[in-house]
Amino acid sequence: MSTAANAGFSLMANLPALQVVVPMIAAPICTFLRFRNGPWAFALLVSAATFWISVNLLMQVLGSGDISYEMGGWPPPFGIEYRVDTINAFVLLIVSGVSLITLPYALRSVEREVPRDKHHLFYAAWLLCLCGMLGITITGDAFNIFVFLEISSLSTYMLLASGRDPRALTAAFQYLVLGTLGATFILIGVGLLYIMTGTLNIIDLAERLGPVSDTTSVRAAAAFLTVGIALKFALFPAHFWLPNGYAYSPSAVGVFLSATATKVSIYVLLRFQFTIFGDIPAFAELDFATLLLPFAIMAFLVGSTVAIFQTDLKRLLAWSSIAQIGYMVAGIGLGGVDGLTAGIVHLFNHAVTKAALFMAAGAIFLRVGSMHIDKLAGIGKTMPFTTLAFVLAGLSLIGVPTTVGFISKWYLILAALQHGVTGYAIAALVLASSLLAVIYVWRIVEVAYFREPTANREVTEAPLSMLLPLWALTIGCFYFGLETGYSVDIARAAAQSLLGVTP
Amino acid sequence: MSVGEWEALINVVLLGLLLVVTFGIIRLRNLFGVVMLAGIYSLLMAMVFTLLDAVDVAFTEAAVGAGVSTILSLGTLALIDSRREKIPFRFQFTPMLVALVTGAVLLWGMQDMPAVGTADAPNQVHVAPYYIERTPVEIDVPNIVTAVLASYRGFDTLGEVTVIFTAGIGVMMLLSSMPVIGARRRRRRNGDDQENDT
Amino acid sequence: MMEWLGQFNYYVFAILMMAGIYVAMSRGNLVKKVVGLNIFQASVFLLYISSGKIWGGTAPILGDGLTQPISNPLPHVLILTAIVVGVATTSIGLALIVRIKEAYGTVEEDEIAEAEALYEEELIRAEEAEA
Amino acid sequence: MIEHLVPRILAKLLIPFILLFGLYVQFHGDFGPGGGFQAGVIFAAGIILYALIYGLDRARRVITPGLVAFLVALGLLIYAGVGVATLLLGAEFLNYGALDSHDPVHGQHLGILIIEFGVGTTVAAVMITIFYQFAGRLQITRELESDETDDEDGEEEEMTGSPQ
Repeated sequence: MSTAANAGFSLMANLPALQVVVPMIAAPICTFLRFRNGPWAFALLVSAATFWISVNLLMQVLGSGDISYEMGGWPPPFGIEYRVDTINAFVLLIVSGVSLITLPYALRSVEREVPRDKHHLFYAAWLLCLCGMLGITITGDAFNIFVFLEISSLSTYMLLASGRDPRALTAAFQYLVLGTLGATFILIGVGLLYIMTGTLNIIDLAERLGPVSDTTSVRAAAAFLTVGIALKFALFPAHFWLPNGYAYSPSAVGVFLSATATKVSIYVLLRFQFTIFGDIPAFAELDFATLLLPFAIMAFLVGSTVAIFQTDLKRLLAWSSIAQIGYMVAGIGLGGVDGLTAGIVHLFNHAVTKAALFMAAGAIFLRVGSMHIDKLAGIGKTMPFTTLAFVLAGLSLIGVPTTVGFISKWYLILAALQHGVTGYAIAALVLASSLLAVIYVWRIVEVAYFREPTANREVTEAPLSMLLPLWALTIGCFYFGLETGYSVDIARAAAQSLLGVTP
Repeated sequence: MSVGEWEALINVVLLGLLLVVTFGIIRLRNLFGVVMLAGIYSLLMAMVFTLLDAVDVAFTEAAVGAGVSTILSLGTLALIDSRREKIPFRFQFTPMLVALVTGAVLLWGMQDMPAVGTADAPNQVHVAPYYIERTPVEIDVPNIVTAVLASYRGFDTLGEVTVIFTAGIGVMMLLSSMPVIGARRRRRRNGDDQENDT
Repeated sequence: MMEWLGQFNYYVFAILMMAGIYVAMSRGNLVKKVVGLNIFQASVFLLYISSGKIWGGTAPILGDGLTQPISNPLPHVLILTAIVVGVATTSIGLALIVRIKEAYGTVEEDEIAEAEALYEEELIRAEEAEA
Repeated sequence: MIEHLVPRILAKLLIPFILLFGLYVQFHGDFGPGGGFQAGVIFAAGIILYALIYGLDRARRVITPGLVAFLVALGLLIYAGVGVATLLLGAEFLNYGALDSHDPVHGQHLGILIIEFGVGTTVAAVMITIFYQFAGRLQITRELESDETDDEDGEEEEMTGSPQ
């Protein structure tokens, strides 16, 4: 035990703990705030603080290497260790950034879609969800992942069911069943690893797995972990709750979850796949992410195809999300520095793109009151700024050059082309899926711009509190598509550190 | 027989009972009975845990599984006014396949696992001895589980409290507003009538 | 000494786990699904706790004159947390069931699907009437 | 509310002991099995028993939902607050050793005592909240349903033992 240091309080040295603890403490305080917009303002403030912390953490990591923080002052593997390296600092930044940019937007959406007397609970759940996702990302302890996974899952069920549409209740329940199955699978996997090694610390696990790596138990553990995580991030065929969940929950929830929840689960997959099982020769030729590849391909083909036939705008976007999850997993499954870079950079790019699209959809929902595509006729004239942002973000979804979507697909196809004939086939399928995206985005463009508005309803432009975050993200789609220095370089550094390749 | 052998024997008997109860839960359609059996399942589980030296866990499982969960389930049954499953037990292919594949992977994975109860299993020789040896020196409480729970892995426990807090505000959020009882149910009833008319 | 027992606890865990998965996935009644999830989660507790046991050992509470080996306390701590997580999930799940029942008048999966389809038709009809 | 004499008297006798046992488990967790979580559940069980026997309304008058909601948050804040205190004292988050600058072992004792109290508070309050929500919902639903049957077709009230 490190003796009680008398060095005094140091903010910078305690950033890893504060990253998670700040939203955790904020959530109960948030339940006390009953006055108008108080919970919202408080959540925004806390979110800004967490974002500031994650920016500083990333700079510390890029400046001076990995950070290890001992919770309670107990050295690992006896205590819980927080460990920040390039990749999770990057994911922390995405999660806290999305929360910060979505909250200003959430104000009007929540006012309209969540009963007034539940706002303090809604924002408490938001902060808990944020806390859970940050905790999953930052921790260096396998069991601690499970605990924070459950914090984020439970608050996700709450957020999904917080609106007025009863269809969200069924979706939340379906996700509860699947999510619990997934989390318990992860628990089994961690348990098997613990039985074989006696430790829970991820670094220690990786070292101690060496002698027992060629056992069936460790392989079974890897299988349980992979399947459990795949259930959590709604990989095809475990996706069926997602369309209704994102479509019928309050708009802000759809924005927040679509941009963060799946990303964090995919990060967990990377962490287990590469940090724990990465050094094991038995896993080198056939890892479990490769086995996910067929499901990933099915996900983006089925997702894009079904999206074409949707009549509800938010459901269309949700189905497209299912396809995008497929791209990310495909990148990881293809492996190699390029494949991983594609997967990781798509975490970021899809967060920006899909958040913008869901924001636009939510803004339209606020004004029109419906998400049925026929009701959106002429929306390009009545809500010009929102619709334009939607179309521009839609271009990024398709993967048009100069957008972030192009960057992701470029690296994905580069990675696929390294795999011979099957690689060419996968590249062709990615292109085909992108063409499908053209169709469903075009459907919206056609309705929005080439049909006359229905005369009997007054539709005005979305409020400024929605337009500003929406346009910030839309510009982000292009800025990060041209200036790839931040996203791609960090993703590549993360991929290299995961694979243990020196740049 | 030695103490260890007695323990192992009682262990087998209790686990056998556990299997019988589980089979009952699968087959029974009376939901009230299912909830009661689930309570018994938890109690048996608690007995197994006592036998396996996990007294704290047994205490909690008895209080939570047999107590809290049962009360909540009974409350739910009263609220949803449903006593019996509509569909009788029947074989379903996909769930059975998933269950069998999962079970097969697990059984395959168990081949290389150390046998239950051996003192030289990996998890008995790494990390755990540290807690047993150092607790008297560093924390000085007799109950090692408390020492690990509250201090060595205190952050997990903070997470656990956060989970239970989330559940509390979740239930508050879901159930605190006035219910819209009957409105849609009545509509459904009307819908059924229309079907009958045609 | 206890070779005949071997991994009996783990086999029971596997069977309970399969039963839990099957109930959670196959049954249409939502309450039964939640009970299935409970069985599934509790089976994992058995895996952890069994792995910490030493036959002939004693509970990890220190006292004077202790001669037996002490069973591993770490799985106990982990499972305490997992039990809490389990009951938290159960309570949220049951609260959702109550709300679903109020919204659709049933807790059977296929009937909910019918009611949901009916609800969607109604929405469309209402919007058409408005237009 | 239950009108029978036997359960009412038994409950009256039992509830103080249940609450006392809850406190015992809370503060004896260092020495034997038990701790904040189990204590919270037992304590809540005492209150729930009271509500079942003497009626929800009476229980809610004794322990108001507002108070319970406050305690739900308070317990978590106590636990996390200990961590913040250790941070401010210059140690890591939840390093209880820092709570006593001379004797870290005593600091550990103190820290464990406080956080177990926080755990107990939140768990008891959450259990009571969940029970209140379910039971309160049942009360409202039955009132609404009896209204509905009254004005629809005058069916006989199917719920027996509904709260008066």
